Amino acid sequence: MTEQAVHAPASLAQRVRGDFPILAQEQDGKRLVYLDSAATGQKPSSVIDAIDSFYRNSNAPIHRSTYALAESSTQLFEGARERIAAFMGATTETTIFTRNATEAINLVAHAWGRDPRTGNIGEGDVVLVTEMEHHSNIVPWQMLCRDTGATLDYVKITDDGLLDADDLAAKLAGGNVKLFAVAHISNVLGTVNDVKALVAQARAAGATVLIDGSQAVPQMPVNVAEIDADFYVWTGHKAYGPTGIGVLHGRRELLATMRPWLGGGDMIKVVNWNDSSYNDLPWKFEAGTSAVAEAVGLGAAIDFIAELGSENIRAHEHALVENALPRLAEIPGLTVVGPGAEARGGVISFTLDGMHPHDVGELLGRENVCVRTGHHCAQPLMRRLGIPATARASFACFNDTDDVDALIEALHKARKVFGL
Amino acid sequence: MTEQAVHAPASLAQRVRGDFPILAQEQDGKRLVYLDSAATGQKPSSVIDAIDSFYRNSNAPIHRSTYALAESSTQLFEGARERIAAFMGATTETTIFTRNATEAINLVAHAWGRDPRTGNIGEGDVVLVTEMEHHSNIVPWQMLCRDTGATLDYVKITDDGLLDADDLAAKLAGGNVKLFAVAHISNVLGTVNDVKALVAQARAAGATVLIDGSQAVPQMPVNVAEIDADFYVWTGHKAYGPTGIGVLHGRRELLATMRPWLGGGDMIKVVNWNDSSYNDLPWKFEAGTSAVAEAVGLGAAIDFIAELGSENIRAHEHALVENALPRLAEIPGLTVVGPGAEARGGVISFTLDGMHPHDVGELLGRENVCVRTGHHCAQPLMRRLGIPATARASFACFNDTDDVDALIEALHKARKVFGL
Amino acid sequence: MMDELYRDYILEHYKEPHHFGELENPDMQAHDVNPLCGDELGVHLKVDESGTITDLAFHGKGCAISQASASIASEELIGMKVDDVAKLDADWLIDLLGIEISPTRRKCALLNLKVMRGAVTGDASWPE
Amino acid sequence: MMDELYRDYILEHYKEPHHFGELENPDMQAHDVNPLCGDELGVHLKVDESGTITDLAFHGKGCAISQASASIASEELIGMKVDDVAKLDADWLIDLLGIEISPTRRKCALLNLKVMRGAVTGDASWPE
Ligand SMILES: Cc1ncc(COP(=O)(O)O)c(C=O)c1O
Ligand SMILES: Cc1ncc(COP(=O)(O)O)c(C=O)c1O
Repeated sequence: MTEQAVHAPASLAQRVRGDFPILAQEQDGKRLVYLDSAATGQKPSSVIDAIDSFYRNSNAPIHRSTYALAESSTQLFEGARERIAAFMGATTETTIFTRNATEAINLVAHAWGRDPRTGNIGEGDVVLVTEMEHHSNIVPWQMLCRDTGATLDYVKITDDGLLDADDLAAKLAGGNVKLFAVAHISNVLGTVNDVKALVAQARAAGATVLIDGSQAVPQMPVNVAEIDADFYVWTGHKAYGPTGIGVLHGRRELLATMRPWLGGGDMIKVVNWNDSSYNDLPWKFEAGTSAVAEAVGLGAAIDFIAELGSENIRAHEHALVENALPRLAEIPGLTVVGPGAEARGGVISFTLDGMHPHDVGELLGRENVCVRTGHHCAQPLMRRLGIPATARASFACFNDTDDVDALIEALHKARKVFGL
Repeated sequence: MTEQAVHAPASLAQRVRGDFPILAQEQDGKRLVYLDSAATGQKPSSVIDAIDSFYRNSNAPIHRSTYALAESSTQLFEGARERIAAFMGATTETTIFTRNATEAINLVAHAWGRDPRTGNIGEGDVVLVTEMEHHSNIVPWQMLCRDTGATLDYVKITDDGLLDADDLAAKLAGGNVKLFAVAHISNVLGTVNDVKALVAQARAAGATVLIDGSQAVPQMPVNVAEIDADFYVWTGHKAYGPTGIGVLHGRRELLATMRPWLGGGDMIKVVNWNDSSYNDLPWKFEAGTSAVAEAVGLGAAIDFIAELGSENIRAHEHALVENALPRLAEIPGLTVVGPGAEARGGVISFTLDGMHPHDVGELLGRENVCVRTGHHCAQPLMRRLGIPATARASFACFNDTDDVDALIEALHKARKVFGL
Repeated sequence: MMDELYRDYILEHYKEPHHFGELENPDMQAHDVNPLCGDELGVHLKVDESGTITDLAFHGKGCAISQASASIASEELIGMKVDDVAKLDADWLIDLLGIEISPTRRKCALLNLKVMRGAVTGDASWPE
Repeated sequence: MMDELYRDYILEHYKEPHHFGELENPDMQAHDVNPLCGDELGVHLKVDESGTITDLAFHGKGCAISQASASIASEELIGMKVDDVAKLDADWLIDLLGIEISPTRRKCALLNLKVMRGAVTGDASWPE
């Protein structure tokens, strides 16, 4: 490990630790070692305060009212959309708020996948995902295939947790892949996929492409214009933002022709007795009262990331992974799944011989070391790996090598309890 | 007006005004007169603090992790569901969190309305709504009818804004009404419908019944077991709770046989390569990461309502309506739409000759009197009433007769600006 | 009483709008809605061979700002070339009105220009 | 080192579970999954004419708590009447285990009873 790799993490984490109120917590005198950011992120004060202040000072219905309070709430809401869109390399028109990444994917599966006018997906067509997908990027496609008669297929992964390029090429060559849906970063393996190249490759084969950026947006620079996917989805709560909000960025031409999926207030222009005309983008896809405070909070989260710099967060987490991987490998019976540090985001899943991940998680939890255990909403991947579950440590900007130390120490202690 | 009617409002409002931080705001020395609670409610400190404290002290992924922080977040989330279910006369299994009322209605339109196995709605069937519905209880049904070949029909209203009982009886007698969807309280007319009787009547005619309780839950006692509808929906942000959360209560047997609508994390048991088995109720209908902080906030909102007592809030707002109606009627050219005080919730919509509602709203806004203007997401109702828009004042527990005074005074002033 | 927004001439145009109504056999026309408030506005145009607007009538329902704006604009638009109308931007109209418009009311003021441009170009987007 | 949850006998049952495996031609059987963690458990039963469980085997993968719980319970269940098994509740099993179970781990401990009851009654709900 280089000097740099040791120092970089410490400095970023030192700078930001104080921004996260929850990190001040102790349990039996042990500081909180939060290594579960891939499941849900912690929130900096600026995000919590933005929500708090919205409700205290600016809460009012958006878009429609003529009094000052309502103008300020509208500006806070649409202003957040503007900053989020700009940060992501998107436009406000193509930046649609959803409840979470899951809902964004379902939106595409319904409004794009089930449109009877276009028949985008039908019998004989293939929806292609990968063996490393999260359930949220599998189950909506299973349902779409069930309802349309299309076939769901999975791009294989290699034994070191990378997409199998040959298998992908072969499947695209079939010529009937209508949609390719793939994670930007795997939430279990940590694999960072080269989505820009994947988009180009799949598009050349005639497929529409959806990228699941749930893990990527908090971890690395993402520019949706450069990636150029048809749909790019992500979720607020993993990106230092609040629960209850996610984002769908779509290609403008697609969104413009897609029919709305949810009906209700705000997404219409004129409601006649028997039909309606629909509002402009992005509101056409935002039915009912929006998650206003959540959008304001997500705007603050994006400000937070932008201030730190996504590339600095990426470098920081990368250094932590480089620090942790060899030290974990030294623990007897511990096996890390997924690729080496070069191709990996801030996520490390592992198994420990003689201990079920649940028991690992429980014993680590007693040391106030918070890791995730289980199938991580990726049962097909678990089946592919031939294991029921893993334990997973994942990093954020506020983690430092002390956290890695605590993880290693807690793992040794856990093994002792089990007499290993 | 009786003595009681004057004093009751003052006392409840006095007790709670201090609980609402936003009411401390002034604009040019004028206190905030918030008369737009039917559009979105203001939040008491207890709700804002519950959200704030969740993010500061308890934020962690729910349901699945083995460390203490995650146990506490799970308990806060499911504990909120328990209190909400109990308050509403429902069970936790039949209390499903959605983004808002709109999404809850769309859930029913998709998971119940479009299930190809049951063919609940098909050609020749009628989906019956009423002329007083909000777009959120119209547009999802328009889309369902478009996709299934069913017919959308509207129960007429009488000139004083009540459901036309003869028309309803005639339409139900047709024998092909498969679904009847109706508001508990109209957001424009203020009409309080006797939903318990409507449910019994429609069920006897063979219809499944959905009640849109968006306006009712914040305003009056609601017990879904007593009302006994098949589906009862409401929305958090109007019930003193946060944005980004709504609730669907469903009849257990219906929910149990309905297929999930959104696919993703949390709503599954086993994900195979080509299909999945689904989780138990209520989680089967909650795909992806839940709006956790929002549920916690909504739990606090329900605690707030429960502490005041829904029947006291109802009496309080009723007294304000009784105070306001005759005074508004004295303003030249002012016409109130909707029924008399007996059949009305805390909502008063009106028009003013010679002034468009937008201009009324703008001029009232300058006096820091916040009312809604426009079609209130009820364009079909506007068409029925033969007007393009109304201004609407709506009450909450914190309003008092000073607020009514301010409204009346601001209306006089607005008329002067227009030389009326 | 003098109001910063509802100036006398605005209210006069609102109460007695110029060129309000419909034209028979218009050469161009368009109709649109402000989705935020439901206000509607339609416009009918007569255009001669040189592309000059020779007559105009608008109709619909709306607030004082939208009606006065349509009335005031119509005076300027008659006699203009349709090609020039296509190039008009939001500032042109806001300047013409001579009042401060808040962000919420901006669409009220601009609805008639949106519809006008829709009539002459087919582009129904909001003027910037 | 003595742990409040992972007591010696729990770990012994985990490492060498009793009655682990499958039975040929079982008279009753069931299989279920803990949706929260994906752990699986199946059970096979031999039942004689009097309705008494004469043999039992369980199989699946899971954590120490779920495996030890199944192992410990199996000792008690053999020799019981199926009618009595149908009446067993969560407390019976938790008491039998003799350890404090946190809310999150409760389902780990109860999964085998859920599956057992499923096998004898067809009711796959969680024991209360
Ligand atoms: C009667 C009624 N139904 C439904 C809704 C929709 O609620 P939401 O926008 O929160 O989904 C509203 C309010 O907007 C309403 O007043
Ligand atoms: C890769 C990936 N995709 C999708 C999701 C779903 O995100 P959400 O549950 O917020 O919709 C997650 C996290 O849960 C994830 O890690």
